[in-house]
Amino acid sequence: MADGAPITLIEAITQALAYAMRADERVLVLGEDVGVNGGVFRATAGLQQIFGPERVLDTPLDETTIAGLTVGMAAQGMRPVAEAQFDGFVYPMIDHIVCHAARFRYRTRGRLTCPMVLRVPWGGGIRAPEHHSEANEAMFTNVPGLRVVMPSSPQRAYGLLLAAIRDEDPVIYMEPKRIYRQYKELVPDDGEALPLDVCYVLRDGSDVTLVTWGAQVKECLEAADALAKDGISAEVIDVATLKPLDFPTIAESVCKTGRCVIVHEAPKTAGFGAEIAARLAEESMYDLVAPVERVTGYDTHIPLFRLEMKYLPSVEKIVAAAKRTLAAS
Amino acid sequence: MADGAPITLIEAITQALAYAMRADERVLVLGEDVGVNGGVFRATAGLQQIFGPERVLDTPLDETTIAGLTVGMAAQGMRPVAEAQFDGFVYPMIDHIVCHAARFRYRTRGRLTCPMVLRVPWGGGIRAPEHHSEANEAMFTNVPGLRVVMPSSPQRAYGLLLAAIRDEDPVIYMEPKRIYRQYKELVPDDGEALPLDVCYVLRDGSDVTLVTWGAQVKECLEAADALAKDGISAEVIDVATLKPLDFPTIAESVCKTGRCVIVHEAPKTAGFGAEIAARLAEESMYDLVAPVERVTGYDTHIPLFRLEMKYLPSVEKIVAAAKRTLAAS
Amino acid sequence: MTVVARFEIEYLQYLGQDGTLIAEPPPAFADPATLLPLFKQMLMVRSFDSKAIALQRTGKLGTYAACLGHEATHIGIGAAMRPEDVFAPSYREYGAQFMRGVRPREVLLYWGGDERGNDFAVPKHDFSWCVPISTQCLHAAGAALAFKLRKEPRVAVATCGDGGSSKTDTYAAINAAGAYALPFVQCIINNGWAISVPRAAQTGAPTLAQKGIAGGLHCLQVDGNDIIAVMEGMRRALDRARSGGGGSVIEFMTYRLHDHTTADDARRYRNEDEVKAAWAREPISRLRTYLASAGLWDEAQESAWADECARMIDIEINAYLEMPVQPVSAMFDFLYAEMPPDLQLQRAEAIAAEGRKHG
Amino acid sequence: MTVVARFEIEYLQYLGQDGTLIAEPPPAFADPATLLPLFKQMLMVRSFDSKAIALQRTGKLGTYAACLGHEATHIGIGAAMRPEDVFAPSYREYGAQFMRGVRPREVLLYWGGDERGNDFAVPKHDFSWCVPISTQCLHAAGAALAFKLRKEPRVAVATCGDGGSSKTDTYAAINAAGAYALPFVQCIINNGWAISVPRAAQTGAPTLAQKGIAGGLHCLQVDGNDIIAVMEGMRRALDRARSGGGGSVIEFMTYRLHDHTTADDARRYRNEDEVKAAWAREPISRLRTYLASAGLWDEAQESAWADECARMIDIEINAYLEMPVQPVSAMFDFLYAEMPPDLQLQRAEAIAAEGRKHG
Ligand SMILES: Cc1ncc(C[n+]2csc(CCOP(=O)(O)OP(=O)(O)O)c2C)c(N)n1
Ligand SMILES: Cc1ncc(C[n+]2csc(CCOP(=O)(O)OP(=O)(O)O)c2C)c(N)n1
Ligand SMILES: [Mg+2]
Ligand SMILES: [Mg+2]
Repeated sequence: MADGAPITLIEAITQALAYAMRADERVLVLGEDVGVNGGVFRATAGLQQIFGPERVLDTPLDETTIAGLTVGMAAQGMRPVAEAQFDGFVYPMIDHIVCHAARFRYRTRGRLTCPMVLRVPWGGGIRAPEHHSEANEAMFTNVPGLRVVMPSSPQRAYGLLLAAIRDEDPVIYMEPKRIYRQYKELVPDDGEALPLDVCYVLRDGSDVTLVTWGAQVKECLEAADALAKDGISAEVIDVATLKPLDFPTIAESVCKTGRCVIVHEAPKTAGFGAEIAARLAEESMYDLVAPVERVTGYDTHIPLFRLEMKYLPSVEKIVAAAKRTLAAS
Repeated sequence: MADGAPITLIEAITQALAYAMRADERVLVLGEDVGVNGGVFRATAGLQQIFGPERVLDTPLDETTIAGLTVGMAAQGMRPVAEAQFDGFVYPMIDHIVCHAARFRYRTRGRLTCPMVLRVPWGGGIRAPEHHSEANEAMFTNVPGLRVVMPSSPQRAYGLLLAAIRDEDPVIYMEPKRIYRQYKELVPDDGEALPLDVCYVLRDGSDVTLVTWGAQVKECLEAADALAKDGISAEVIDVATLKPLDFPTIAESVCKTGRCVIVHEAPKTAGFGAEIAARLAEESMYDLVAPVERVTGYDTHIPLFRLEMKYLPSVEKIVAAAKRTLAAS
Repeated sequence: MTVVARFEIEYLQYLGQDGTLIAEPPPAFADPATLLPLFKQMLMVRSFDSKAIALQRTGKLGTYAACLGHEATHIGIGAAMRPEDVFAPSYREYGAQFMRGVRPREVLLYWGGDERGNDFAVPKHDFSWCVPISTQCLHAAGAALAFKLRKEPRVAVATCGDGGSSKTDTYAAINAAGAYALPFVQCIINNGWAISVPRAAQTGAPTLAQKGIAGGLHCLQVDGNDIIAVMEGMRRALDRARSGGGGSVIEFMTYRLHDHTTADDARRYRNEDEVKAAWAREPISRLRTYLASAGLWDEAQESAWADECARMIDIEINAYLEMPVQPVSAMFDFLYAEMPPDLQLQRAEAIAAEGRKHG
Repeated sequence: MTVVARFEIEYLQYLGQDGTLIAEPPPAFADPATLLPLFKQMLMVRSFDSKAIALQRTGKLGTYAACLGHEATHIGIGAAMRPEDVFAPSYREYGAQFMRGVRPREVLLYWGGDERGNDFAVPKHDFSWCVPISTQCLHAAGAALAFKLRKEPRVAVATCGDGGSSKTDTYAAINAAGAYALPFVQCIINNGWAISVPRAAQTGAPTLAQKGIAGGLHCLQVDGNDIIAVMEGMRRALDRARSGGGGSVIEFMTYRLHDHTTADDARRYRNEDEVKAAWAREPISRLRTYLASAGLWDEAQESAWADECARMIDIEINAYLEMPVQPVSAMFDFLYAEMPPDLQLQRAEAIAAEGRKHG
């Protein structure tokens, strides 16, 4: 990608990886098919050619292996960026993430640490086979010691990934694959990281706050457009970093609008949206003029692709929920 | 245990297992040390002697193996009850639970099913080594297709375990080990199961609702006693089945009291308490006269045992939170 | 030097690349005519495979994993098993599944994004396709454990790839099969590649069959492009398992002649020469030569059978294409035996949302 | 019959149960005096072990995993390694850790319920105790991969038990070590039991060493109660690894003479006769006999050294007992390099709650 030309979200990821690898020789990339193949989504395309097979490692086909090696390398001075090929294959990594990555610093009082990034192509909507479409961020958000990040634009993908790689602690970096190539944006390759604990207000509004992350940012922005046509002013917040949560930004918005619709594609029950609603129930109750609404995946598995779009939150569902909050008050 | 004598929670579990194995030859027990040793907590004590090594199987030391064999057996007509030796060792099982146990029925449109129970000794407060004290129920509550159950008394342990074993779908049955032997109760060995989708109101009250599950039921009841001394009437609800959640029982209580304190020992952020608070924010907002409060473990790992009691919710913290809800309105 | 244990890995091959015998076949296959039905099924599955790829290329199927080049291994595995045995496949062993009764329309439905593809009419008890690599191996071991506990003379057979042989679940299944002496056969289908990762990068072990040694299982490597070797290897392992002799690992040496799936482009990582060389070893032409030289097959038969295959597959494709999409309620109806109240509400909501959209 | 691979498992033993040589020792140990420092450390760790159990029995320590009977294996592993190597222990290999610089007070702190036990002053880079069985093996493999990529002549050594050898992580570590030809040594300490589960129930494999075959590693079985065999086995594996020759699996045959931990009661599941028989093979007395017959050890030395051990261990115990409990803030301070704002609030809350309680 020629510097200066707009790039997609996935290209921004590649650009961030390349920047980080140039800047810090401890950074390396590992995963299944990340080498000569450049990853099944091409996130690591070209990296092995530039940095060689000792910086871009294909692994044996085992996620436990990837997670365990990554933890071990991170504790011994490397800065590994591991890839889970798809969201649905992250489960065998959880043991090493929860029991070790998230705990090395705590367990050893800072003697050993685990500065690693786990990249997880995330979510549905790409007509992929089974297990390739899961929104499982809630597996990580209750786990102390982790950071959980999800970009929703090429610029944020670049800045947040650099921040994740530089962070001294483990970061789960989930990539909304549905918008990997949705649009292009100018992303200067300047090595500027973005903060890892900030929500982004993408659109100002005064009547209702739409809170979301990942691929649903697009639907929320479209819903805000649709609502505007009906004279309803919606503020749109991209959570971006789920853990630790920048609740003050959300609270401030809800203080202004009095209404909140939380949108995510994971199943509703005990999805991360619950945490945001809970914080509102604890800290913003007097600001709310209408019940909180959640527009989410249903409490069932995302279906195979013939039905998957009926499972996911849609602009219509978001608009309807926003209107309910208006009607309620 | 002679019939008619009061028994502890762990004895009630043994009694339920024995009942289920007598009643249905497809039921079998498997796990590490569950055989001649009777389990490290003695949950399966005596069962191998009664039912033989073909119904009570020691497994090789691998949780992936236990989970995968259990899924395979369940799909082929058995009713396996697997034991994870401790909460901290359940993570390697998650892949098979999430990708298969929770999905066989869905994936095959009912052709294959997975009627299995995973017993997980759960939670802190027993001065155990690292990884033996974790409250990780939130790992399961966002997963469609599962039921997540946690008894808090010998009677409920018995009835809920029987229900879990008879259920046609996978059930995660978490056992609050801190109260395994806390007190005894009469538990008739009559094979009566309890419903798997009901919350229990353990104490009626009118000023504030304390919602909890597992070992914290005791602290909540004590807090209710303490509050009563100050003239505050607290209702105490044992959630018992987290998934699917019987929210109507909670909503009804909060409709009456207007105040809710949710108590759990897992870390606060994205713990299952968030879901209950979220439901309140969605469906009970007009009933709430004070912000919802959560009294939980901190957003850090439960410390090794010298500090663990300072991590866990305590009667004082619950009382203070309840009083805050009173002060707020 | 004291030696406490010794092992060796045997290799089976009967039919040479040129279609002549290089060793005397086992008695069951002394008469080449016994191979004819297997050969016809190999042709059938190859024909199905190319039609499925065409469907994908024309937008009528989702991502599809081809089985080109694996026909002898797949058909042999399926043919050697008994109906009451249990098969736990990964995702491309259609040939084995067809031999057990799965219909092409079901394969198409599954890759067409419809769960009903997994609802085989026959064999009701087989495991479904398994995308999380090698997890099916432990399910098969669990099935084998159930058979053993119930004293049923049945065997559970799992397949995984060379890549899948690195997966911890495969090791776990082998370990469990050894620990419980289970009626279990682990088929490792070594087709040289796991997407872009070559076999050599998966492990330092010279054979994949030897993974069985770790669990004390019987180990065997066979030419997976030689239907006789496949059948004989399976027969030994199945007989042993059925008679209480415990589990086996068989490595089938074959080659993935197609891209990994239709979403893959193997030219990015794989040398064309290697593929060309592999075509010389592929399973169908050598068997055709062998049968032809035994006077059992000729061009007329070939073209008649090709027509028959095309006819049968077209029926299946049409059945697939005519299958209406499931109603939105289907995503709720098969989750639990008893639907929880909240899910009933969500179901009603989803149905209402559909109604609004179309109404 | 065509055989494509052959393997054998060698067994090493030099010192017989009766304290006489049954084979000529390797040159490094031709002089028995070379064993004296190791012997003294074996006595030291046994002394520590019994004191730790006593502390637990009197309520001054939490659950403790004893190492009685493992002294030769543990001391040998630690002694054979270099300081710059990395050790990834499970939970009872104190002897190996002491040889590398970990202090008894740290062991006690850890089992005393205090995270500071894991903050070894030396060796700063070793992994901490690892309770989730065998996960440390993959961390060691990761460390070995880091060494290899950085071209450092260092070796990563992991230990696990016979039970742990069934864990998928052990298989994964072996597989990775073979795939990347890592400077890695997997020590399987076969003490006969995994809590109540006997070795035979873990796997159908006749040796645990042969698990290495699955990954193409070098395999060796040694008498883990013979310090010479332990040292020689480790030397071979370490030399090989350090010089780029790849990884090894060594099975150390020893026996767990104590309960699994102080929370366990082995009489529930283990035959006393077996334990009695195992005492005849234990590692210290045979070495004592050997050194005594070489004129290198006598009762006076034994009792002087016992006093010295007691003195040193008492210092450590006192240091442990005098260690004040961490402040409540400690549960927040070591979670992240930079504490998130919400956690800062929770920390302040927790400190305030403490204040109220004590104020
Ligand atoms: C747990 C898991 N990780 C990753 C993948 C993605 N994936 C699908 S197929 C494949 C390669 C499989 O190779 P192999 O086992 O050799 O089987 P083959 O495709 O060659 O038949 C990978 C990495 C997956 N399906 N499951
Ligand atoms: C993943 C996991 N599962 C279960 C346990 C509980 N557990 C602790 S030690 C042990 C047995 C270990 O046996 P072995 O590997 O032979 O080591 P040994 O204790 O004999 O040294 C078990 C099951 C654990 N610590 N981690
Ligand atoms: Mg392959
Ligand atoms: Mg052991």
